[in-house]
Amino acid sequence: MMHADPNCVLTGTHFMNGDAACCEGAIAAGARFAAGYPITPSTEVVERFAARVPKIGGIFIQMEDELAASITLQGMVWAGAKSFTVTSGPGYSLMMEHIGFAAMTETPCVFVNVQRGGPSTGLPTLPAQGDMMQARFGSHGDYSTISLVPNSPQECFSLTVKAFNLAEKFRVPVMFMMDECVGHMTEKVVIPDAKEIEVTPRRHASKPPSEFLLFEPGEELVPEMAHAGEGYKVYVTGLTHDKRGYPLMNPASQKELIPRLFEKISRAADELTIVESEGLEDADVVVVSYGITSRVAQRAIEMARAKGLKVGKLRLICVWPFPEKLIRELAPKVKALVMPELNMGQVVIELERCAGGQCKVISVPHPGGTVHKPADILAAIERGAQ
Amino acid sequence: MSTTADLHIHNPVEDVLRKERIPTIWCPGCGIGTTVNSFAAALLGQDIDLKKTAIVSGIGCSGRVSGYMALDSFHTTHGRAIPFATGLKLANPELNVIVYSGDGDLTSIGGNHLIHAARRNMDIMVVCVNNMIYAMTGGQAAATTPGNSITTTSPFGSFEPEICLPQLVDAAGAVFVARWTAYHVKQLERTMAKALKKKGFRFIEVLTPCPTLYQRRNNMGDGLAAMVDYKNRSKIRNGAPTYEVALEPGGEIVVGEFVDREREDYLTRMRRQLGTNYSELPPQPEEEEQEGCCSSC
Amino acid sequence: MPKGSVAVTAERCKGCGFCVEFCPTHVLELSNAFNAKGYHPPHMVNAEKCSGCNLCGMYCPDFAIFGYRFPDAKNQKKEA
Amino acid sequence: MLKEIRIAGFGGQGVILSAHILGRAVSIHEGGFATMTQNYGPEARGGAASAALVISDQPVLFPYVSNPDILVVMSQEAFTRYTPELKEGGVLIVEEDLVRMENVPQHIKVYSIPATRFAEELGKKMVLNVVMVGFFCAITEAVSYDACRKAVIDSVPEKFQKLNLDAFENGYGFGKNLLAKGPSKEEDTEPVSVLESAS
Repeated sequence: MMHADPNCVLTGTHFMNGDAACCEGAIAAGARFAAGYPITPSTEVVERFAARVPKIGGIFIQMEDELAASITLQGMVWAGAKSFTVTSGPGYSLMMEHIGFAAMTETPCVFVNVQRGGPSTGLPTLPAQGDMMQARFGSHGDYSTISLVPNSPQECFSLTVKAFNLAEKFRVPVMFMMDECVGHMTEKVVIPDAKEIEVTPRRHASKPPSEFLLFEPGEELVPEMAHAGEGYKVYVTGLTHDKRGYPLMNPASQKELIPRLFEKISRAADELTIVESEGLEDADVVVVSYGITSRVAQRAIEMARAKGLKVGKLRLICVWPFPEKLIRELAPKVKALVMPELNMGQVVIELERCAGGQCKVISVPHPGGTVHKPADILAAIERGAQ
Repeated sequence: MSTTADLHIHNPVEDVLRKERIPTIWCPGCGIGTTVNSFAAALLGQDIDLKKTAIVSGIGCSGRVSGYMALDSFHTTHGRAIPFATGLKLANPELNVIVYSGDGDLTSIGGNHLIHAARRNMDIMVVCVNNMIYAMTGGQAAATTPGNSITTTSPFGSFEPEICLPQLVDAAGAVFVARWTAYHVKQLERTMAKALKKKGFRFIEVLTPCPTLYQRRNNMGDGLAAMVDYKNRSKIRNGAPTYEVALEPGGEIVVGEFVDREREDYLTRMRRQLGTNYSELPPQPEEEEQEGCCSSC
Repeated sequence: MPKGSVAVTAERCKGCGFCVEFCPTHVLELSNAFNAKGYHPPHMVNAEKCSGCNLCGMYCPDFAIFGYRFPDAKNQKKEA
Repeated sequence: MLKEIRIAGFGGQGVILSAHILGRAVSIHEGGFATMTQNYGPEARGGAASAALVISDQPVLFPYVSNPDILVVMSQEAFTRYTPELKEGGVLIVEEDLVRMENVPQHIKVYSIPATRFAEELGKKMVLNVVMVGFFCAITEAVSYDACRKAVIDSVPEKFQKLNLDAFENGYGFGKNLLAKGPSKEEDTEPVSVLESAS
């Protein structure tokens, strides 16, 4: 484990918005390169990055579109850099192909999506959580990635660092699923001393080129990586490939490659069960939420407790992979799971599947544009408690 | 006849090929492999560090070139070789970055990236193998398909005018623009050698036969017939204004080095513009202390 | 005495005929023999005219042929 | 103790920065909690601008403000749009030259200041927002003078520090004088006399 570069970390207490904090998180995590394309409400991240990184040896390039941005960043990664891109709604849709490319080529990188209302151009300046299923399943083909969801500017900093660390550890594209509200919300953000910020280094080739296979599963099923210009003659393709990286398009090589891309994530299920919980032990109803919605849910929980209801809180910080085991254990012990989301019911589908009919699952959908009224969540809690 | 083993000689192109991947997937009479010979000769004839040379392709028949070259090879997504190459170059300016891809890939789905990389004068070399058809997907009309051609998606003859690539990239700001055909192996080698040594956005179009998916449907014979046709129809006009080099069906094929000019490339201009705002920090020791916070939040 | 010769890797050949057509001294012809894939690889019919210029190699899309010049007598002695 | 604040005006007045300064004062210099959000229209300039600030001694959960305790309006449009949302007993702070008050709700307290004119007298119209911050600080006491002053200092470029501090003091002093002059502002019954003088 390494630590952040003290020359680049803005250690101190700040009053900054989520977009700015995300930028600082990326810098603290070691990102010195990014490619982007302007889109509300995410642009502030790269605007700040463009001002910050030249002085610390980095480059931000504004590409001609999101298709370009989402692959340029991967060129940067294969040249040895840590890199990311930032977008919202329509831009995220355009980036889907390259999320698949990153998954297939095991390119460690971060895609930040500051979610806004949709579909299509929707609500550029207002929040939603409508891209959660897209984060999981958006690209064609079958793959598994990680999605983190912050609920405050402070977490936009700390979880961005974590997103980069997980990307390096698992060699996957990590989805950082902010929303307009969190992105534009300004709060106190404490950036710790660089020494307290752990940074996961790249899993770099430990063997000389003559013995090295670019896609040979190493420790934890994750291959080591060599970069362009290091003499390894890497071969990277989006086609199904063998351990050398050479295209090998048959059922056997598909079977060897694709399940491993899933398994490297699924075998770390415990590590990737990143939640914040409270009062689950004796709860009748548990409110399951993520992102900005979790803050509103918290208020509803407090209102319900004031009425004497036994309500627990389960906040998903890592939504994908979904904390299946936790839900399977929880469902038989409660009357109901209540899930408010700023969409018409996306992650609740997974919640329902994992609850397996052991308890009621109550979706509290919201089309976005603002957040729930705590009273609406309270009403669902009361229904669940009956 | 002595054997090559006796003489300790081998095909020089093999020095830059992933031999274990030969034979290629290309059809008999396809010209892509021919362009690779010129490229290999150009690479080997230069003082170029092959360890620092990366080749990037998109999708399509020509998109497979990257994977046959024993360089750092990146076979990316359809149309996006240029932005990927841009990322490589920016994060490691020491790399020689070459994009080698097809006409459909680079000029249609990737057309926007082509324009903007030329505009930025990104320091990469682009070889566009133009076989005038979407070949790998089965012979559909491309932006480069000559007017009236029969293709699977223009069964009654295409009726879209074809794009003139040298004129496009010239207008967008490329510093080096050339066109040859697969027949011009030596000229192509020399042009590639020159382009490899030049800084900025360099673009070389190479017309190649596609006997299987273009010529067959248009009664144009095999690959060899196309090569002979190139030989007969080509006219070398170095320095020709690019607005005069459009390809007309059956007309003259103007080839040569059309544009060779100087313009500050992206990274040079970036460094100049940023001035003291840009610093390439050496890796910092972890122990160093950092005090306080900045108020620029 | 020819100045050079060609080497053919018959199994790579796809019989396009580029080498035959563009050999400046007309050294080559496609043979009657088949390779494993059913193509007719080239062979030398005018070996004495070969200059070893490797234009055949430059044209070959399949890296199946290349020309080489014979080392001169002096060099041969040195090597021996 | 949770207070919801809305500051509204038009783009270019520094509405967002004024909320930023207040939020910074609370969360960094007073050790409390502050959450700021903002609304924007599609216009870059001249459109409606509004910032919402929730301050508390507890972490703020709900980020938005629908019924503020304190409302600052710096344009007629803002007055018309947001005044009806003000809580009963709430405080309305008004840029008196830019807002003509009609249909003022009952049971609120109104304080007015010619902030733009003060700013112009200081030589830079753009510091009207900091005049307003000073006035806000004096009137509401939601944020301490010291914290607010510090937040002004670290929110503006160094060469404009003196100007901004003057603006802050100006607004603050005016507010304190107003409080001293006027009748008790603690009663939440009638619109206070300040209103009459303003309108």
